[in-house]
Amino acid sequence: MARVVVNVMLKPEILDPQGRAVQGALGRLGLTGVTDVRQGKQFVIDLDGELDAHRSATLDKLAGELLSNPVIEDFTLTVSD
Amino acid sequence: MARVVVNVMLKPEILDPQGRAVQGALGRLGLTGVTDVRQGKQFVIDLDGELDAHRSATLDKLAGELLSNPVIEDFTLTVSD
Amino acid sequence: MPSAQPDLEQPFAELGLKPDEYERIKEILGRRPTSSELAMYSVMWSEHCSYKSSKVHLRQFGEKAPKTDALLVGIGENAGVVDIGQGWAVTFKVESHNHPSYVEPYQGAATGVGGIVRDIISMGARPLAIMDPLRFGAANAPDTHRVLPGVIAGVGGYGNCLGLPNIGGELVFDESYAGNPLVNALCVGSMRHEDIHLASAKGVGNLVVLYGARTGGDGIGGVSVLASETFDADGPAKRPSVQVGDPFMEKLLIEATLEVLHAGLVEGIQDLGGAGISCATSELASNGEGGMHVWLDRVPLRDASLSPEEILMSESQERMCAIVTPGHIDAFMEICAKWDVEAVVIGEVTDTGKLVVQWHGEEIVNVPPRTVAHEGPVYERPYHRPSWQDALQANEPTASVIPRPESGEQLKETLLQLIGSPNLASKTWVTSQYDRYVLGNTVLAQPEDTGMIRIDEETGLGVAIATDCNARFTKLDPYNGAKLALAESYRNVSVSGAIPLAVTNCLNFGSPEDPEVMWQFAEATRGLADGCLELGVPVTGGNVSFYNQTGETAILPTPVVGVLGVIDDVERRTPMAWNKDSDGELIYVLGDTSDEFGGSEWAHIHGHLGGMPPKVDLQREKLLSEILVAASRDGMITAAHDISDGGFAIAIAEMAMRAGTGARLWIPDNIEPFIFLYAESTGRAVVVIPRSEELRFTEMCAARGLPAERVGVVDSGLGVDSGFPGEQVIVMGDYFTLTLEQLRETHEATLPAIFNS
Amino acid sequence: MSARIDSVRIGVVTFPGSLDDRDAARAIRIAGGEAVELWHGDSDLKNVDAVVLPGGFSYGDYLRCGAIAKFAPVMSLIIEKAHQGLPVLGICNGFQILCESHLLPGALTRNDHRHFICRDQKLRIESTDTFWTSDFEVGQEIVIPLKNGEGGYVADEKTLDQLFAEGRVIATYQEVNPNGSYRDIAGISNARGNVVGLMPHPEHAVEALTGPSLDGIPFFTSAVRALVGAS
Ligand SMILES: Nc1ncnc2c1ncn2[C@@H]1O[C@H](COP(=O)(O)OP(=O)(O)O)[C@@H](O)[C@H]1O
Ligand SMILES: [Mg+2]
Repeated sequence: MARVVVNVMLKPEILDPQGRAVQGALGRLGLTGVTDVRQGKQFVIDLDGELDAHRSATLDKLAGELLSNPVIEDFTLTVSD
Repeated sequence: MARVVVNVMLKPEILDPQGRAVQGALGRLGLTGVTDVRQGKQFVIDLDGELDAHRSATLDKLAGELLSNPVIEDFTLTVSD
Repeated sequence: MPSAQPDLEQPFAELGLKPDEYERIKEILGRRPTSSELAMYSVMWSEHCSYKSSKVHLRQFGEKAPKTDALLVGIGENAGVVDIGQGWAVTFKVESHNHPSYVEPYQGAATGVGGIVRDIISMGARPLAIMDPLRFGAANAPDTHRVLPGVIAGVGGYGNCLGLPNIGGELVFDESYAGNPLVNALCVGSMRHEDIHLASAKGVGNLVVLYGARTGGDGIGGVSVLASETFDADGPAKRPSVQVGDPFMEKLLIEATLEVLHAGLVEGIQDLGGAGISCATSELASNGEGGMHVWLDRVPLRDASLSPEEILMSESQERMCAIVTPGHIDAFMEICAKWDVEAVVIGEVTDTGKLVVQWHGEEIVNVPPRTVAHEGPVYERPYHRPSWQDALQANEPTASVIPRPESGEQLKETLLQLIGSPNLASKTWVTSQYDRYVLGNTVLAQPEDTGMIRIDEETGLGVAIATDCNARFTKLDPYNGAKLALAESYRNVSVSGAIPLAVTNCLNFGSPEDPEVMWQFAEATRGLADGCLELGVPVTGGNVSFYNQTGETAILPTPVVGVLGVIDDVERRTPMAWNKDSDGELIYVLGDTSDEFGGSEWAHIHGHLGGMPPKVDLQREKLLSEILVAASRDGMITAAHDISDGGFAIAIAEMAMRAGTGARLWIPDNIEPFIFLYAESTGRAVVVIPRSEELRFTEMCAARGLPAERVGVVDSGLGVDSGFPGEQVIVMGDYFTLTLEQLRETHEATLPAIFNS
Repeated sequence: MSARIDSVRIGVVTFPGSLDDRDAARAIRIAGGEAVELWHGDSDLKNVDAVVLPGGFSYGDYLRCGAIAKFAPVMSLIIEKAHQGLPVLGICNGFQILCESHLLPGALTRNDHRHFICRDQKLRIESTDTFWTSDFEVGQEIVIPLKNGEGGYVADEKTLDQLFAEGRVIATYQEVNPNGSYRDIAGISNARGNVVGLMPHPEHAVEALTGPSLDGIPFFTSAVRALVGAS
C-alpha cells in the first residue's frame, strides 16, 4: 500500500483567475495582508502493493503528461506509505 | 511573511467524478494497481507579516466557509514560513 | 418471511413516519416491518414521493381534463407524452430541487437538472432542451449572493456538459424566497410514437438491470426527507447529506439508454430519483406483473460499508433501471460496455405479487409493491381562507396609496426604474452562462417570449415552451393567480405562432400542515384545473414542492406553469421584435387596458403588495392566441410580444432593444398615460404589421371581436429631430424620448453590478 | 450552397462527452462534403480526407479539457497523420485536444472571469493561408457563437510572437475579449496550415434559422474546395 500525492500548480507566469478571485474574497471577508493566492489541484492516489522502480517511473511520467500540462503547469510528487 | 496551504478534498462518502476519471486514465496508460484516486483543490496563500491569533482564526473560519463547503468537503490547513 | 426483531424499538419517527403511518405498515404486513422495509416505506411515503397532502387536489387535473387526442400518455407516468403530429411525440416536465439548492447551490441545482433529464429519457425520448424557472430572495441580500451564482453555475455546469441547450426560464426576486430559493428545472424531449416506453416490469422471468453510476452513501433520504420538511429558522446549520452530480456519466447514460431503446432491447424502464432503488423496484413491479425478486448484494457500490437499508434509500445520481428479456441481455450489456456504463442484473420479474429483496441469501424485504408505491397515506389536510386575505385584497395600490407619475419626465423615470429593476433587468448575466446553441435546433431562446426548438429537420416541425408565474398575483388571489400564470404562459407560446397543446406545472408552496397555506394550494390547483379545462389544454404532469418556508413564514404561493405548443414549420415563427427591414411598419396593441396595478411590478418596486390581480379572461386569451397563430400562418405580422410584467412600456422597450431600431409611439386619447404604459391587464400583446397587411389584419381582428389599436410606427430616423443625432430612439408621444443606448445601459447594468462583485 | 460532393469525406470524431458532433456533421453536409462518423475507440480512419474534432466535454472535461481525449486510440492515428499533412480542425474542446496533443502550441485555461460564457462573438479573420480558412478574406469580420468555460488561450511570449510573425493566428476576438485569451487569440494553426484550432463554433453558424449568421460555412467550404482541388 502506497499513497502518492501529486500537487499541480499553474506556472507563476500564467494568469490564475481563480487564485485572484479567492484573494479578493479573502480580503473582503476580513483577512488582511494577503499578498498572493494561487489555486492548484491535488491528486491523492492510492496504490496496491509496493511502489517499485518501474511503477514509480510510470507515475512520474504520467504526472508530467496526464496530471499536468507542462506548457502551463508544474507539479510536485510525494510518496507516503 | 507566512505561507498557508489549504487542501480541500471531497468527503470520502461524496462522489468524486474527477478522481474516478483520473483513476481510469491512469490504469489505461499503464499504471497498475491504483485502488483509489481523489482529486482536490489546493490553495497557496501568501501573507504579509506575522500570522497572529486573530488572523489565524479568520483564516481557519474562511477555510471552512469560503474555500470549502462543509456539506461536501473537508479541509486541512498548514502554515509554513 | 423476513425475521423481525420484536424487542427493538423501530426508528420510524426519525425516518419521517407518523405513528399512524407506522401502524398502517404493520397492518399491511400483518407484522412488524424489517428495518429494510421500514426504510422503503419511509422514503416512498414521504411527502415528496407519495404526494400524500396534494393527491386529493391534484386529482382535478385528471377529472377536469379537457377532451383531447393529443395526450398519448397521461398523468402518473414519469412524464406525460403529447402527440405533435407526423408520427412525432414530445414529453416535457418540470420539477423542483429547492431545498438541496439552498444547502449546496451548485450541486443542488446541477442534480435538479440531472433528475428531470432522466425522467424524460425514461419515457424513451431524446432530451432536447432545458429551462430553469428560478426564484430568489431580494437581489441585494447577502444570502442571494451566496445562493444565486452557485445555482446558475450548477444549472449551466450540468446542462452544458450534458449537451442540452437552455432555451429559457425565469428569474424572479422577492423577499419571501430568502432562505427558500426555488430551483425548478424543465426538460423536453422527443421521440417517434413507437418509441414510447413505460415504467413497468412485465414478463415473468425478465431481468431487472441496474445501470449507470455506482451506489454511494450520498444523499441517503436526501430528496425525499429534505423536501418534506421545513428548515429551521437558523438556516443551513443542520446540513443533511446532498448528492454530487456527474453530468458526464449522465451523458453516457442518455446515449446508452437511447441505443438500447432503439435496438428494441427494453421491456420497461425507470429512472432512479428520489427514493432510489426503493422507488424504482416498487414502481416497476407494481405497474407490471406485480412481483419482483431482487438480489440487493449485487448492486455495485462506491462504498462497501453501506447497509442494505442505506442502499435501498440512497439517492445517488445517474442511475437507471431497465427490464430486459433474457434473450436480449447480452446485447444490452454490450451497448452499456460500449458507452462505459456499468450494468448489473439485480433481479427478476415474478408474478408472486410480492417484492422480495435478498441480501447475501437472507430475505430482508417481502412486501406487496403496490402498498409501497401507490397505496401510501392520503391526507385531507384541513384548510381555510387566511384571516388576512380580505385586508390584503382591499389594499389596492390606488393613487392615494402610491403617488402616480404624471409628467413626461416622471413617466420616463418610471420606465427607467422598471427596466433596471432586478425583476425586469436583462437576464444576460444568467443566460450567457448557458449554452443555447448545442444540438443546432434552437430557433428561439432568451430573451424571446418562448423557447422554440426544431424537432424534425426535414419538415421544420417544432415545439415552443414558456414557463410563467407571477406569484404576487397568486398571493392576492390563489384561484385566479394560478389561472393568470397559465394565461401568461399560454400567451407567451402563442405570440411565437405556436399552438398551445399541453401543460406541466411545479407547485411550490409552504407547509401543507398550515391550513392557510393549504388553502392557497387548494385554490391554486382548482384554478389551474379550471383554467386548463377552459383553454382546452390538458395537464400532462408536474411536481409539488411543499415546506418552502422558514419558521412561520411561507414563500409566495408559486405555481409555475409551463405550456407547450406545436408549430408545423419553425420557419414561420414570429420573433418578439421587429428587424432592420421594418422601417415604417405599424405597431398595434391587441386587447384592452384598464387600471390594474394589484401585484404589478410597478407596485412591487414601491414595496407594495395588495389589491386584486388583473382580471383573467381565458376566452379572450384563446381568441388572442388564435389570431396570433393565424397571423403567423398567413405571414401578416413581423413580430409579436406579450404584455405582462411592467406593462406596455416595458414590452415596447424590450422590443426596441432587441431590434436595435427605434419607434415613434402615441398614447390613445381615452386613457391615462400612466395606465396605458404600466398597467398589467392581461390578454394583450404588441404586434408589428407591414403596411401592406394592415387592412387584412385589422379586419380579421374586427370580425373576431379582438380590440386592436394602432399605437406607433417603427422608425429608424427619429434621432435628429428628437435631439439625439446618430442615435436610435423611442419617442413616446409628447411625453418623453429615450435613446436605446440609455435603455440598454439601465437594463443591462443591474445584474452584473450585483453579482460580479 | 454547392452540390454534395460525395468524394470529399470529412470525419467527425465522437468521444464520450462530445456534444457538437452532430452539428459539425451538419455543417460539413451544408458545405457539400460527406460527414463520416469516427469513434474514439476506432483504430482506423475510414479513409477520410480530413477530420473535425468537435466541441463538447470529452471525458467530462475532468482533469483538464482534452487531457484524457488525447490518449484515445483514434487520436494516435490522427496525431500521426496530422504530422503528415492530414487536415484537422479542432473546435473548442477539439482545440483543447489539439493543444494537449502538442499539435498546436500553447494551452487553454479557465476563462478570466471564471464563468462559462455563451455569446455571439465578433472575430477578425487574420490568416487565409490555412486549409480551413481559405474561403475568407484577411481582415473579414464575422460573428459566430462562442461557448466555453476554459477558452483562455495562453502561451509564452516567444510562442505568441512567433505565431503572429508566421501568420499562424487565424482569428482574433473583436470588441470583447470573452475569456482572457492572450493577445485576443481566437484560433491558430500549425506551421503547415493543415491543423487549425478555433475556440468559437463555426458549426453553429450555418443556418439562418438557428445561428446568428452564416459566417461559419466558409470554414467548411474551404476544406471541401481544397480537397476537391486535390483529388
Ligand atoms: N433562469 C433563466 N434561465 C434561462 N432563461 C431565462 C431565465 N430567466 C429568464 N430567462 C429568459 O429571459 C427572458 C425574459 O424573461 P421574462 O421577462 O421572465 O419573460 P416573459 O415575461 O416573457 O415570461 C425570457 O426569454 C426567459 O426565458
Ligand atoms: Mg413574455
